[in-house]
Amino acid sequence: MINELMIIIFAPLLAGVLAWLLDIKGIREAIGVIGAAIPLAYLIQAYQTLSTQPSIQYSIALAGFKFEFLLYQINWIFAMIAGVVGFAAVLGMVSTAKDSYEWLFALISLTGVLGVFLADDLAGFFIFWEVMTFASFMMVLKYNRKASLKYFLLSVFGAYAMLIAIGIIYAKVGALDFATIQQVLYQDAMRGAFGTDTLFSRNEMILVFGLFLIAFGVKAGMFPLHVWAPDAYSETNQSYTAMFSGVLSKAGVYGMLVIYILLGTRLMYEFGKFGAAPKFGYIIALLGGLTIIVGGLLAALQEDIRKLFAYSSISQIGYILVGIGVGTALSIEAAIYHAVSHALFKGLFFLIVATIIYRTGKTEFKDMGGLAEKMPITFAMAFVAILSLAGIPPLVGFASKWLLFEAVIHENMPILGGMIFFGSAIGFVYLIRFTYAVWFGQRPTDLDDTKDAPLPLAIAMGILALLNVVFGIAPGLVAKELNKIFGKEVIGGTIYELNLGFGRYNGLLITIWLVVGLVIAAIIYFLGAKVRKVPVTDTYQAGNPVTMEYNLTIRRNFFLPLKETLAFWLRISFDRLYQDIGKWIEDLAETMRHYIYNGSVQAYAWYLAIVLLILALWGV
Amino acid sequence: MVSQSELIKEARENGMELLPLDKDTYELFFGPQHMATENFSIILKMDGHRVVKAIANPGFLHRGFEKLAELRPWYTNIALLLRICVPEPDVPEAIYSMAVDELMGWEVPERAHWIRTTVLEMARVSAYLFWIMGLSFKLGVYTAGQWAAAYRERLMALFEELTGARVYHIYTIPGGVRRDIPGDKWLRQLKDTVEYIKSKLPDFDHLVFENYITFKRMEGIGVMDKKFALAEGVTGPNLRATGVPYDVRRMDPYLLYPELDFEVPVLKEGDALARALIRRYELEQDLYILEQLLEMGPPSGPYKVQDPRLKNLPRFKVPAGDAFAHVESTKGDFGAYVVSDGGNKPYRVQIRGPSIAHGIRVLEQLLVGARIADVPVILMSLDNCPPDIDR
Amino acid sequence: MANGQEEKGEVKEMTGAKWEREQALVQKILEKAPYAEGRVRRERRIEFKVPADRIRDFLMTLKENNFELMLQITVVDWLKEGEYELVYQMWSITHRTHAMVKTRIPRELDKARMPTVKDIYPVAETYERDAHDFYGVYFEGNEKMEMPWILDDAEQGLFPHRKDFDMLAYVKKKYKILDRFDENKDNYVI
Amino acid sequence: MLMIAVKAFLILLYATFMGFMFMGIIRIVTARIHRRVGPPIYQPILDTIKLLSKKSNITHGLIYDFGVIYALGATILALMFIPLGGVSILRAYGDLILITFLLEIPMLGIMFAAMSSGNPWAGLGAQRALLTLLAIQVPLGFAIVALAEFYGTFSTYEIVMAQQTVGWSITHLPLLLAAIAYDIVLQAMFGKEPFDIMIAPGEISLGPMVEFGGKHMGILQIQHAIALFAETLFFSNIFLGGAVVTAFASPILNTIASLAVLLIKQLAVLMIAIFIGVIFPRFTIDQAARFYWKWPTIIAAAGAILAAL
Amino acid sequence: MVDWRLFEPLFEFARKRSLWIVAFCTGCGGIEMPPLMTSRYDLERFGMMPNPAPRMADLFLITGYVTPKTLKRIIITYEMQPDPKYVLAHGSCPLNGGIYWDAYNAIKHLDRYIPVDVVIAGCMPRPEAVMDGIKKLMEMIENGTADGWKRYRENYEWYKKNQDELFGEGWREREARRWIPWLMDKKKKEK
Repeated sequence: MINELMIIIFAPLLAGVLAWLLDIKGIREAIGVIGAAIPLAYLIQAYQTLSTQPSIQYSIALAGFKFEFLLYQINWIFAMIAGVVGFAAVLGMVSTAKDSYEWLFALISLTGVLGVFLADDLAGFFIFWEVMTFASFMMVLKYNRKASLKYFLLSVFGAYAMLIAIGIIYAKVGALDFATIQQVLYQDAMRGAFGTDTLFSRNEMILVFGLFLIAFGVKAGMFPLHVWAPDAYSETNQSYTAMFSGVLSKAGVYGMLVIYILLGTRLMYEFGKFGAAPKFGYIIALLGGLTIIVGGLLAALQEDIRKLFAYSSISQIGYILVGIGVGTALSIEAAIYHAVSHALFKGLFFLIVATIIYRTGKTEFKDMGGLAEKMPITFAMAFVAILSLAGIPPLVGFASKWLLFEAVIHENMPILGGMIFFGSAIGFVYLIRFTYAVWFGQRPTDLDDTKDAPLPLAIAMGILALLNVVFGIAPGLVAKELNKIFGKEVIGGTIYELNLGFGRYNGLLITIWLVVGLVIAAIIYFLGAKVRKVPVTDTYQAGNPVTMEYNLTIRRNFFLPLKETLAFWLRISFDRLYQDIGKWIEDLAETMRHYIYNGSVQAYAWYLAIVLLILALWGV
Repeated sequence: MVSQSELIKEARENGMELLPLDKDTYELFFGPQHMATENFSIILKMDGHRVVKAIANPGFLHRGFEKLAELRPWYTNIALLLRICVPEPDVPEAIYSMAVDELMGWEVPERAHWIRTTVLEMARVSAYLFWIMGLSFKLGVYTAGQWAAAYRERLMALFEELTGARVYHIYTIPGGVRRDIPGDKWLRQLKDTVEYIKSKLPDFDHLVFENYITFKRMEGIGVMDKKFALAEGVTGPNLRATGVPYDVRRMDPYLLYPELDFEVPVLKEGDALARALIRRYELEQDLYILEQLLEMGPPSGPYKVQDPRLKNLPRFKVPAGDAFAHVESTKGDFGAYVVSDGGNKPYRVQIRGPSIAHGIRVLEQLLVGARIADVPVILMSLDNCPPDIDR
Repeated sequence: MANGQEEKGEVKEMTGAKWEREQALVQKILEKAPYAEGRVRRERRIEFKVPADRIRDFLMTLKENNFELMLQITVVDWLKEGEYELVYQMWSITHRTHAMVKTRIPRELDKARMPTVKDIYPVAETYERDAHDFYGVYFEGNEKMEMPWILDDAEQGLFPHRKDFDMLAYVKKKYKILDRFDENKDNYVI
Repeated sequence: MLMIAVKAFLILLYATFMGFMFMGIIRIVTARIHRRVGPPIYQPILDTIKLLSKKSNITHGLIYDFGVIYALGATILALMFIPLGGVSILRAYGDLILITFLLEIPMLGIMFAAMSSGNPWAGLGAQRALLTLLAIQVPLGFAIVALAEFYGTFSTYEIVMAQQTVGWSITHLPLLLAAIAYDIVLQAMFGKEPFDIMIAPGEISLGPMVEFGGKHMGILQIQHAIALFAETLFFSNIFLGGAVVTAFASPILNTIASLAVLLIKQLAVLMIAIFIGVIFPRFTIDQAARFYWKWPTIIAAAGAILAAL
Repeated sequence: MVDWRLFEPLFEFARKRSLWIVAFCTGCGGIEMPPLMTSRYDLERFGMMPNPAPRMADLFLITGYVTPKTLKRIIITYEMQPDPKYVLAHGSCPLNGGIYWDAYNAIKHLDRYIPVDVVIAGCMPRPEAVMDGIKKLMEMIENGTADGWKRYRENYEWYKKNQDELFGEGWREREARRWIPWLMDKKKKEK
C-alpha cells in the first residue's frame, strides 16, 4: 500500500540509493534533486488535505513491529522545514558534493529526519532517529574522523538514553504508539491527582525525563552536550550542513515537543510549576538560556567560518529550547516559529558558507576579506541572512525573536529574559565578525579571481532568502499555521500583524516606515555631491602611505578583548569541561554498553544491527 | 575610479609581488596624524587589540639643529636650540648657557642664578600642567585638561611679561639672563599664580589622580623595573617611578638648588600610574620651590656677567675646550655637550634629550603586549617629547 | 690613596687635593683599565681617553664600577685631524659623577667602524643608530644599523652632520630656492 | 493618509531640530564646565550643513553608502514608534522590545559602512562598538524586563498611560533600580565618558567614524541628532512618566504643553549624562564590559526580580 | 541635479563658521594649539574643533616648519580631505623656511607643494595672530577667495611635479615599503 506519507519518507532514500548505484555525473544530481523535491511537493499537497481533515495516517507492519506514521499540524510544520531546507541543501549539493557517497548519505539522513517527524510510535521514532544519526555520522566521517568520533560517541550516548527511556515506558505501558502512551500517562496523572497509586513512580518519571532530555539534548546541541556540534557541523560538506544544522538539530527540538506531548501532563503533575512554566520545562529553558550564552560567546571567538556558524547554530537552538521550556501555548508557538526561522536563516548561512568555501577553498577568517566586491549575489544573500539572524525588522528572525521575548518576559521570568537579551546582542557581535572578516576590508591578492556563486547554490540561497523576507514582512503566515496546533488564536492579528494583547508587531508597517526612512535618508544622500570610489589603501592610516603588502584588516582574534574579559570562564568551559566531559562520556559509554545489554531483546537486536553496520562501514 | 583589483593588476604588471605580510596580525600606523602621538609615529603590529611588536619611527621634527648650531655664532644659537624642547624651552637655553659658562670660566652673578632657577621652575610647572592636559585628554577626562591648559596660561602671561614671548623665551643666555625682572609687581603676580595653582591641585586629584577609573587604566600598565630602567638609560620621573632617587638637581646640583629644600619623590612600582603620580607630586614640589624662591627674593646685583668680550657678539669667541652640562627637566636628564675650537661658532653642540631613551627602545618594549587603549597612556606616562629625539 | 702606581695610570694633576673623591674614582678605574688615560675635569666630572678597540672592555669596567646610565654617544668630526671623536657620556648615580669616555677613530666612511656596546648598555643601540645616521659610523654587531632612523630616504647615506657636508649647496639643489643666496657670500649673514 | 504624512513630517522636523539643539546644549554645557564660552547652540546645524555641502565625497562601495542611509532610515523608523506626548503616529505598535531593537539597529548600519572601508581603525572601532553593545545589553535587557513585568504590557504608550495613574516609574523601587541601570546604559548609548570607548579620539581616532566625511558624515550627524532625541524621549517616556497633558481645552495647546513637559524631562536626562561625562576618564573596553556585567547588571536584575515577584 | 546656487551663501556661512581642524600639529606650533582650544582663547566659539579624521576636516593648520618626512604625510592627509578645504600656514617656517632657511631637512616654500590660503608670520605667532589669521580665512571663505582646493585641482600637475622633484617619483610606495623588511623580520631570517 502506497501512501503519500510513505512517499514523503522514502523518496529521498530511494533517490539516494539510485544516485549511489548509478553514479553518473549529472544524472545522480538530477535524481537527488528530484528525490528531495518529491517530499516537498507532497507536503505542500498535504496542506490541502490537512485543512479538511485533522491528520493523515499510515501504518506498516514489518518484522513483527507495527510502525505508525501520522501527519498532523505540528509535525507538518517540522516536515515542511525539513522539506524546504532539505531541498535547498540538496540543490546546494549539486555544486559542492564530491561523489555519490555524499548523495547517498545526505538523502538517507533526509529520510531519517522526515521519518522522525512523521513517526507516531516510539519504535519508528527511534529507528529513524538512528538512521538519521548514522547517515549524518557517515557524512562527517568522510571529512574528519576525529570530529565524527566525538559526534558518534555523544550520539550513541543519547541513543542509549533514549532506548532505556523507551524501554521503561514500554515496560510500564506495554505499547509504543504515541496515542496510547499519551493516554496512559494522562490517566496516570489523573490518578495521581486523585491520590491513588500511580503507574510510574516519581523516580521513574525523573529517570525517563532525564533520559529523554539527554537524548534530545544531544541532537539539539543543548548546553552541556553541545560539544560535538561545532566539529561535526564544520567538518562536512557545507551544503549538507545547511540541512544538518537547519533540520537535523530540529529533530532534537521536536523531541522536546514529544516530551511535552507524551509526558507533559504527567510531569507537570509530578513536579508542579515554576511561575507560569512547568518545572521540568524550566530546566529545559534554563539549559536553553545557557546554550544561548555559551554558544553565542564561543561563536564570537571562533577563527573558522564554519565553526562560527556551528556555534551560532547552538546558540539559536537555545532560543527554541527556552521557548519550549517556558511551556505556555504562546511560548511553544514562538519556539516553533523560531525553529522555522532558524532553519531558514541558518540554512541560508550554511549555503553561503558552502559557496565561499567552494569558490575560495579557504575556511579561516584570516585568509579572507573584501569578497563583497567579487561575490555580489552571495553577499546580498548574506546581507539578508545577517539581518535576519541579528533580529532586524522586518525579517523573519526578528518576528520569531520578538515573539519569544514577549512570551518569556510576559511570564515573569527575568533571568530567562536577561539571557535572551544577551543572546540577541551576541548575535550582532559574531555576525559583524563574519561580515567584517569575509566581506569587507582588504582582500588578499590570492582571492582576486574569485567568482560568484554557481547557479544551483544561487537558486537554493534565493529560495531561502525569499522566504526570510516574506515570512518577516508577513509573519502572520506562519502564525496562522501555528495557531492551528492549539486550535485557538494564541497569536492574534492579520497576516502582517502579530497581536498578543500586551504587545503588537506589524511587519508590513515596519517595512513601509523603514522604506520611508530610507527614502528620506536617500534623498538627503542624493542631494549631496557625487561620490568617488577610493581603494582600500587610500584610507586613514594616520597620514602614512600604505600598500597592499600591509595587512589592513583585523583578520584574527577580532574579539580578543572579549576573550580576555571571559578568560576565567573560558578556561573552565574549554579545557576542563570539553575534555573531561569527553573523557567522562567515553568512559560512561563503555559502562553503559555493559549495562544496556540486559535491555529489551528486540530493541537490542535492532541496535546491534545498526552498530554492526556502522562498524562494517567504518572498516571500509 | 581606482578599484582594488586594478591596483593589484597594475602591481603585477610591474613585477611586484603583493602578498600581505603575516595574516595573523595586522599593521597599525599610530601617528603622526593622530591625536595621541603628535609628530611621532609608531608602527604597531597588532593581534586583536594587543600589540605584538612596535617600531618607533621618529624624525618628523628633524631640522638638524646640531648641524645648524655649528654654523651660527655662539649667542645666536640660543634662539635656535631652545626649539628642541617645546613644552619647556628654558631647559635647552639653560644647559647651553651653563656649558658655555663653564667653557668661558664665568662666575654667573647671584641674581642671574636666582632668575634662572625661577624661570626653570616656572617652566617645569608649566610643562607639568601641559602634561596633565595631555594625560587627561588621552584618558578622556577633558575637563581636567582644559583646566590645566587654562592655569598654564597664567604662567604664559608671566613669561610674556618677563621675557617678551609666550613660548620661545630666548631668555637665559650665557653669562646670565637677557634682561632683568620687570619689577616687584611681577614677583607678586608670580606669588599669586603659585598660590592659585596650588589651590587648584585638589581639583586635578579628584578628576584624574584619585579617580577610580584612572587607577584602573594605569595600574600595572607599562611596568619597568629598576634594572631595565637603568640599562635603558631612563631618567627623570620615569626612573624615579622605579625606585631610583636620581634627580639631577640633587645629584649634580646647579644654580640655586643646593640651597633649596625639596623632596625627590620615589615610587617603586614602575608602572604608568607610578610615573603619573610622581609627576603629580613633583608639580607640588616645584610650586613649593617657587614659594621658597619668592620668599628668598632676588638677590641684588647685575643680572649678567660684565665682560668686555660681550660688546661685539658676532665676533664673540669661546676658548677651545668642551663642557657637559645637564639639568633636570620634567622629562628627565637633559644634557648638552658643547665643543669649542676657539672660534666664533661652536664646533659641535650635542643635545641629549631624555626622550631619546624613553621614546625608542623603552617605548617599543613597554608596548609589546599592551592593549591599543594603553598605547596613548604609556606614551603619555613616559612623557615622550618627539623634538628631543629628532632635534 | 694608592700613589705608588701612578706610573701606569698617569693621573693628570689638575689641582691639588681639591677633588679627592673624583681622583680616587679615576684611580680605581684606571687600575682595572691600564690602557686608558684618565683625568678629573672638575667636581663630579671625569674624563677618560680610551683606544677604540678597547672601548668594550672599558665600558664593562665602568659598568662594574657603578656607572649605571649611558647618557649619549656624541660624535665630533675633527676634519683637520681626519678623525672622529666618539664621546660616551656616562653617569654614575652611586658616585654622582659624569664621565666622558673619549675615543678616536678615522673619519673615512669605510674605516669608521666601532664595536657595538649595546649588550653592555642596551640603550646604546639607539645612540649608535643616531651616530650612524648622521655621521656614518658603523657599529658592528648592532643589527638595527640599517633600519630607517630620523633621516628621510633622500639624506640617508649622505651623513649630513659631517663637517664636509656642504649644506648650503645641498639645500639650494634640493629645495630649488635661490632668493636668500643671491648675495653671493660665502659666509652666513645673521 | 495625508494627515499621517504631515504629522510624521512634523515629528521628524521637531525631533531633528531638538536633537541638534541637544547636541548644541551638550557642547555648550561641556564648554561651560571647561570654563569656556563654547559654540553657539546652533553650531551642530552649521556643522551638518557644511558637511552636506561638501563638493567632493568618497565612497568605498555600495555598502558604505547604504549603511549610512540605513542608519538614518532606521533611526527615523525608531522615532516613529516612540510616543511623543499625544502626537505619535505608530505608538500603538510602540513595543518595548521593538524600540529597544530599533534603537540599536542604526549602529549596525554605521558598523557596516565603517567596516566596508577596510580601515583598521574602523575595524577596531567596530570591535569596541560591538563589545560595548554586548556589555550594555545585559543591564538594558533586565531593565526592559523589569518594566514589562511591572506593567504587564509591552506597549510603551500603555506604560506612559499607566504612569499617569500610578505615578512615575522611578517612584517604584524595582523600576527605580531599572532606571538607574538604564541611565548607566544611556551613558554608553550617547557615547559619553566613561563609555565613549567606541570613538575614543585619543586612542583610535574616532574609530568607525574615521572614514566618513562630507555628506556621509552629514547624514550621520542628522542620525545622531535624531537618535539623541529618540533615546532621551524613550527614557523620559518609560521612566519619567512621559507627558500626557489634558489641562487645556484646545488639543493643540495640550500637545504643546506635553511637548514642553517632555522636553524638560529629556533635558534632565541629557544633563545627567553630560555631568557624568565630564568628570570621568574613559574605560578600556574589557573594563567597561566587566563593569557593565557587574554593578548595573546586579541593580537591574534586582529590579527585574523584584518586579516579577 | 538641483541648483544649489541659491543656497550658496548659507553654505559659505556654514563653512566659515564650522571649520574643523585636522589634528595634525606639525612642528612646534602645536604647543599653541591647546591654548587656542582652551578657555583663554577658546576657538570653539567660532565653531572650530580639532578632528582626528582628515575625511571630515576642512582646515589644515600647518603649525610650524615642515620636514620632508612630514610633508609626505601632509600631502596624503591633505588629499584625503574633501573639498572645499583650506590650509592655514602658521609661522614663518612654512612661508620661507624662517629660522631654518639653510637647514637640509626643512621645507622652504610650502606653497610649492600644497596650496596655502593664509600664512601667519612670526615665530611663533601668538594665539591672537592665529585668531587673526583665522578671521582672515573666514573673510576669504565668505568672499570666495579661499580657493586653495580649486587651485590644487586645477594645477595638480604642477604641484605633483614639485612633490615628485622633491621626493622622487613613486615616493608613496617607496615610503610605504620602507618599513616592510623590519616588520617581517621573522620571514626574512628564514630566507
